[in-house]
Amino acid sequence: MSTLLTRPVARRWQTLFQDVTRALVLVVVGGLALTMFVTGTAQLVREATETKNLSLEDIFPSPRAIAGAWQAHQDLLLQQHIPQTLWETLAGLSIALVLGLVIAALMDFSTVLRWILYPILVVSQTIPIFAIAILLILIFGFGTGPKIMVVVLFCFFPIALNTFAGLQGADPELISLLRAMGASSFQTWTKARLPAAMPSFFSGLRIAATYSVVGAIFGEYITAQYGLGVYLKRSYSSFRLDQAYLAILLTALLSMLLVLLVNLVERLTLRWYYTARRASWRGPGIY
Amino acid sequence: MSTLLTRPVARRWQTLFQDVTRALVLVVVGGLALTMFVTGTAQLVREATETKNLSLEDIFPSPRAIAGAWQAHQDLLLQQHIPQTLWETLAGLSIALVLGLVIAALMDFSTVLRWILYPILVVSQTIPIFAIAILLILIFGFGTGPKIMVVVLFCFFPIALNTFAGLQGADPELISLLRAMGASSFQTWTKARLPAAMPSFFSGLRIAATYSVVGAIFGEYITAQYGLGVYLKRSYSSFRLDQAYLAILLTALLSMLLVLLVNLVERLTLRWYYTARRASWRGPGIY
Amino acid sequence: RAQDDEELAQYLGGATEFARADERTAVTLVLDWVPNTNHLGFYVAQALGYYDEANLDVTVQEPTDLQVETVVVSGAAEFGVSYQEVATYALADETPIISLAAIIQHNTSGFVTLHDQDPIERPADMAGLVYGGFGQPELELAVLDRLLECDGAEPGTIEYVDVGYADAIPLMERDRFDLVWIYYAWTGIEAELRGVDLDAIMLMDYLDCVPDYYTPILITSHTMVEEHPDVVAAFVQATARGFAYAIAYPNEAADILLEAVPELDADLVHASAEWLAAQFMADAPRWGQQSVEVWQGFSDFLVEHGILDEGIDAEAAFTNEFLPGTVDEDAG
Amino acid sequence: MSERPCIEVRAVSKTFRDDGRAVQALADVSFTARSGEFVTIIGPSGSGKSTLFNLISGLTEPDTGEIMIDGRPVRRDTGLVGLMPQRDLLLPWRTVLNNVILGPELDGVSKRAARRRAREMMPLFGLAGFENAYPDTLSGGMRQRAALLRTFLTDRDILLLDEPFGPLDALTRRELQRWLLDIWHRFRKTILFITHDVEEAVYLADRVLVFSARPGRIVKELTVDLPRPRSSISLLSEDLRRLEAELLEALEGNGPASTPERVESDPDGS
Amino acid sequence: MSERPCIEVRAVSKTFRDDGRAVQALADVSFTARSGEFVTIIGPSGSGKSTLFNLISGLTEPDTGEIMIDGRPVRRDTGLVGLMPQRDLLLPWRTVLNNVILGPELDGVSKRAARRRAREMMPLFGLAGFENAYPDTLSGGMRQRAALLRTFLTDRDILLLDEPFGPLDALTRRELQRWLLDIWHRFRKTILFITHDVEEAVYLADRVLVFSARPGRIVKELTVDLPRPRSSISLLSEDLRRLEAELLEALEGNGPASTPERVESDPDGS
Ligand SMILES: Nc1ncnc2c1ncn2[C@@H]1O[C@H](COP(=O)(O)OP(=O)(O)OP(=O)(O)O)[C@@H](O)[C@H]1O
Ligand SMILES: Nc1ncnc2c1ncn2[C@@H]1O[C@H](COP(=O)(O)OP(=O)(O)OP(=O)(O)O)[C@@H](O)[C@H]1O
Ligand SMILES: [Mg+2]
Ligand SMILES: [Mg+2]
Repeated sequence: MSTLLTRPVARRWQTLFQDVTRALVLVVVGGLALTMFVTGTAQLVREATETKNLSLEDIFPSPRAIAGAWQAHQDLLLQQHIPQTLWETLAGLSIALVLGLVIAALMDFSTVLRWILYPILVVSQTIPIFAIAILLILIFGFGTGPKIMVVVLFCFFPIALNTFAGLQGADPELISLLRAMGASSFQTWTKARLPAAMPSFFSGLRIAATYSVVGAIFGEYITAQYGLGVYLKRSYSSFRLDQAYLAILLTALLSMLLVLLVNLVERLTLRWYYTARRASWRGPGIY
Repeated sequence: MSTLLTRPVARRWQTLFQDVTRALVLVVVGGLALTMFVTGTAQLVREATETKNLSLEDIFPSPRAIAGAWQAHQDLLLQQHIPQTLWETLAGLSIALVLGLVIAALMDFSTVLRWILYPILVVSQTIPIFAIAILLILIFGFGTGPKIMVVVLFCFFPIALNTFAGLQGADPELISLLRAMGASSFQTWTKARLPAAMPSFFSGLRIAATYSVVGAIFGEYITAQYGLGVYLKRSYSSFRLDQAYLAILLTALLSMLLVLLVNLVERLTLRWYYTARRASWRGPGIY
Repeated sequence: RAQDDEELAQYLGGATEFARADERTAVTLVLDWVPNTNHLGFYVAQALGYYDEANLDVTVQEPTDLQVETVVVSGAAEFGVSYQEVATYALADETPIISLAAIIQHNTSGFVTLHDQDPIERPADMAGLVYGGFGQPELELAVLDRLLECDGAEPGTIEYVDVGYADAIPLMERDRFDLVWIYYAWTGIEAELRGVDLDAIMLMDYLDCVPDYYTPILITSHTMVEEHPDVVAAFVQATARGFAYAIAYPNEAADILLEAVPELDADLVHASAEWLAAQFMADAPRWGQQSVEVWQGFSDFLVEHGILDEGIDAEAAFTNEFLPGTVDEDAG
Repeated sequence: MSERPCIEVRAVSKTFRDDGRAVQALADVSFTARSGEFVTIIGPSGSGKSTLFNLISGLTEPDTGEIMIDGRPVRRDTGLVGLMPQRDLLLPWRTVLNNVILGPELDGVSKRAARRRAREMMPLFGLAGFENAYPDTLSGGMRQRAALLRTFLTDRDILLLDEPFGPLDALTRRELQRWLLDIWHRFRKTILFITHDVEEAVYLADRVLVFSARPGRIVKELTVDLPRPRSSISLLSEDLRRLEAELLEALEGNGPASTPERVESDPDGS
Repeated sequence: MSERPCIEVRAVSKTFRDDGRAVQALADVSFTARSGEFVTIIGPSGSGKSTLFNLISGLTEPDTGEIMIDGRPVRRDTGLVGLMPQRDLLLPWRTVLNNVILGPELDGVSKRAARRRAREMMPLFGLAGFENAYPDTLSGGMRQRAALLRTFLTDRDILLLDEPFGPLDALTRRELQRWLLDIWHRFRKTILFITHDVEEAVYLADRVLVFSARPGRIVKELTVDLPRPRSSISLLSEDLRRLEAELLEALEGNGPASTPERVESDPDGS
């Protein structure tokens, strides 16, 4: 009899305890974030207002100088550097796309794999390039390999995490229905989870596309003979700011084009998504 | 009469044309991605198999050496470097969180703003640090400012993009209902769009949390007296590889902790989300 | 060409015959930084076929994000360009590398200020200034303090700020700091070309105070020296010929570099090549000559300032064995 | 019941276009609902009934025609009516209690007061004890009842109810019908009510509008002259049966729904 | 109709637990459906009918009791039955045509053949012309019909239909009821059918199970001994009315649904 009386009470206490803990954690974390936001902003404002003479001329080259640099090195850039960087970018992004999807699938597939992969993913994003540069060089030599790998490293992470979140976010009732219809795990995955994850996947791909060109530039910092990164580094080191900013401009341009391409493909692939949202969808294009 | 006859025909052609264009674009882009994936992988494999003698000893420090470095510098790290990096990280991440939400809201709010903000966002992610290092120093001096700014720069982007995607993905029928109930734009936003965007927001926050510590380390490369980045840079440039790898290890650890914190907060905040998914949710914890 | 050989021999210990590798060998050289005038000899040797004559196929590899020592030891590259200070750290860490040649005979770096803002004439004038460092405060402050001390000023009176990636001179012009340590041949010449009036304390001029050290140097791994001495000799000697040419014909050497790396600023390369021509060999008996005193002196200096726990074996740190020609070792 | 027209729908047409397919949902629909009138709408599935509600609540604009509420034209002007949509559309991140107080909350009523009122209504809607449950853990009928409660708490004079009692058992249904009639009577609301249940249509209404198959047209207006209150009317009353039969006939006389046009027809008939 | 038991539900109970709230959905439910039998289930909203379907289709496991299909216990063993859920659950990223062929597709049937069959059925379900429409552009009833078509194309011997005709107008409903009876009869399917419509329950069934309010128990089993085919039975037939009245009475005799327990009761009664 005593169990009959005590159990519910224990349960009630447990619930209360959970609620309190929950509230506590959220308040503490929220408070911390708020404090950090306020003090951080205050710090920025304080330091910025302390600045005396902020004269920016001759830190940035004039647009004319940049245009001049373009004219001077047009051939070099169009024939050597840009194609090289573009090839590294696209190869890396494509590999990252596949890798990201595979990792997301694995993490979605098994809890054990998730426990193993999660730390690896996080670590892969926190290791500075130089720490693995030697490995890349040892494995791939001084060819395109290291650069492609850096692009992959930059890009697979947002794809993997976002796709994983998307897979996990699939409507559980839909999944149940498919299971009731006798779908195998694999079928549930391809027919329900994956399509449901697509909007989230594209959001990750968009982030990845933004990073991809930068990744290639970064990879070229490890070692390269050609590419926008090489051009940038050489120019900056010999104080040719006009050329350096030209390189940055071209990088941004390429990134922008890639992002627009992703948006276009998204629009065309997720027709159902945009059809449903058409009424509330403001503005045309692939933006 | 002629309009009556020609219009539908024109329309049918238009539809056909659209479909063909759509298929064409997808095939071309898909083909390109596939080609890039294949040739990229082939390149990696080719370069990797060409590798000669892989000798890794002498290059990576032994775990014992790293443990030794920890023992030697424990106090220094715990009292100076780690707190410094942590403060920059948290301040930057908090600011990035607010900034990311605001940007997402603005982009969601107006098409014009979206057209303006999108390129700025992309460019902000493609500019190399050195190009803005001088600017940051000019604005903030040698204090914590530049580092916080770098963290913000690293982190706001995935938050903004993911939250924006989440806001856009809110169930249009729900939005319609709220509008029918007389909700103002702002109310629709706070009561439907924002909650609907939360899972996507957290996915972005998780990516940002992963980047945040790296951002601080990077920021410390610009200028700093304390912090893990300083420790890393100094160790590395004076060839203390054991210390350098200790710094990397600590970076990864801090990142991992931050990601777990985000997961915890997500679990506690999105109770409805995890309640609904509980049945299919495999494995406990905040992972 | 014969006349050239005659003229160049004076920089090469009188040699006109040079070592060749036993068989055609492909080797990689990693640079320490973006190609610049410190690397003139390599590009010349490549362009004029000296490497080819030495039976070598040389790839000049642009810098990596890595310490050159690591790359060389890993075997990914056979040769590398480094600095004596980093090589010393690496040796103290028992990294199996060895220095083959001093690319520039003396330390051509120096501390500079903007003449208009903080005129300095002697080390003591630096006291009280704000120094913008590159992130190795122990070494940097040790050198600065020593300079102050030698000149009778109070050490520890220079404030250190880390400038990291940022370009120093524009920051000095905006008064963010006063003093910076530069390679005169590159940053100093560039400032001159821009008409910025710099005051410089060159370390060359205070060798009795802060010991001299080689910067940059050519290094390889122990493995190479032990297993392929013919390749090492062939490479070092062909490189020496390249630098000899750069000493004799700085203008032509500059053009060769610019041909290979068109992104560089032509005026800067020419002016810098001109300036360096006198510095590559300076007062040494031949290009590349190193002495045990320099290696020992600098190691001692680091130990004295607590930067290193233990000194290195200076004898084992370098070798002159592979340089071309012969010289009276005591003359160095 | 006043004679003042409260909702006026004038010659409204609506066509949905979707890459090359055009679906005409409503064709020239006109009717008037007087203030305080209870009008039920019945018609084949897909005949544009829900579309009509979207038009009246200002969510969509008609292609042609005009809609007036209280004499003012509706032009994407929302919040004038209380709409209960066909799909319950509960907010998944809110508990039942917080879902049903959405209306007052949007109107700026204090949450506390709104919650108190809502709590009182819970038992009537069979939701007592589920105040803190998330919608995902409710049964289909319970979700529907929550959505209904939300609409009532929104407190508008005009209510548009799209099959509110669809997935409810006969008992709960009857109870809520009675309650609805009571509310309507006491607070003089104007109610448009879509249903597929002929008996329900007759039982509740002052007037029944019968829609044709797509494109929706009003093919019959049936005035229900049964006495009120009707709770006392026997379920098998003769009058009721007669009206039901009449309705069924009107419904049956209207053939199958048209398929959508493959190509667009000229909308302005030129 | 054979006498072989096809679905056996034995003393099944199910309680949902949710931070400190325990909702008992089913309490000791037992029944048997013979192969080829048409059983309708009727009961108050929230009485665990949908939960029962989830148990039979293997999506959830009962707390106590056992469920056997064709003599084999169901233990998270899915795909044995064709389930039509209460919410239509169409895949939003598929057109109607691709949605309805989901079943055959999962079974490995060629898509082409499946599409051909599906196209033939479209007109009957009033979906002709909407093959390439996305679910979001359908009306409520059309979605429901698409979900129903999907279930039939899944081609199982046992069908569990959860209020399939809820949001359908009388006409379409009658047509689909007739069609369902025809299918059932021709292909000897076993059908469990949840409905709130008393008339429908009687009209279709061999047997009607009446559920009590939560926690769901079977309070009445009514065998419908009307002759088949029933399409000819007048809508006002005496027998039908009598059975309906009997059902209504059984339903009414069962008080309001219990509220969930605030604290957990001991499930194993110790
Ligand atoms: N947003 C939309 N886009 C395209 N077509 C639509 C849209 N909304 C409705 N339709 C079409 O308009 C027609 C009428 O739909 P509506 O929802 O008004 O029907 P209904 O009378 O409410 O039917 P039901 O009784 O089945 O709910 C349907 O054929 C539907 O396909
Ligand atoms: N996943 C779940 N978590 C918690 N409670 C649940 C869950 N599913 C159902 N319930 C509860 O179980 C009870 C029975 O639900 P069920 O859906 O079976 O009812 P039903 O008989 O189908 O009702 P309706 O006729 O309204 O569809 C309800 O009170 C519901 O709140
Ligand atoms: Mg409808
Ligand atoms: Mg149900």
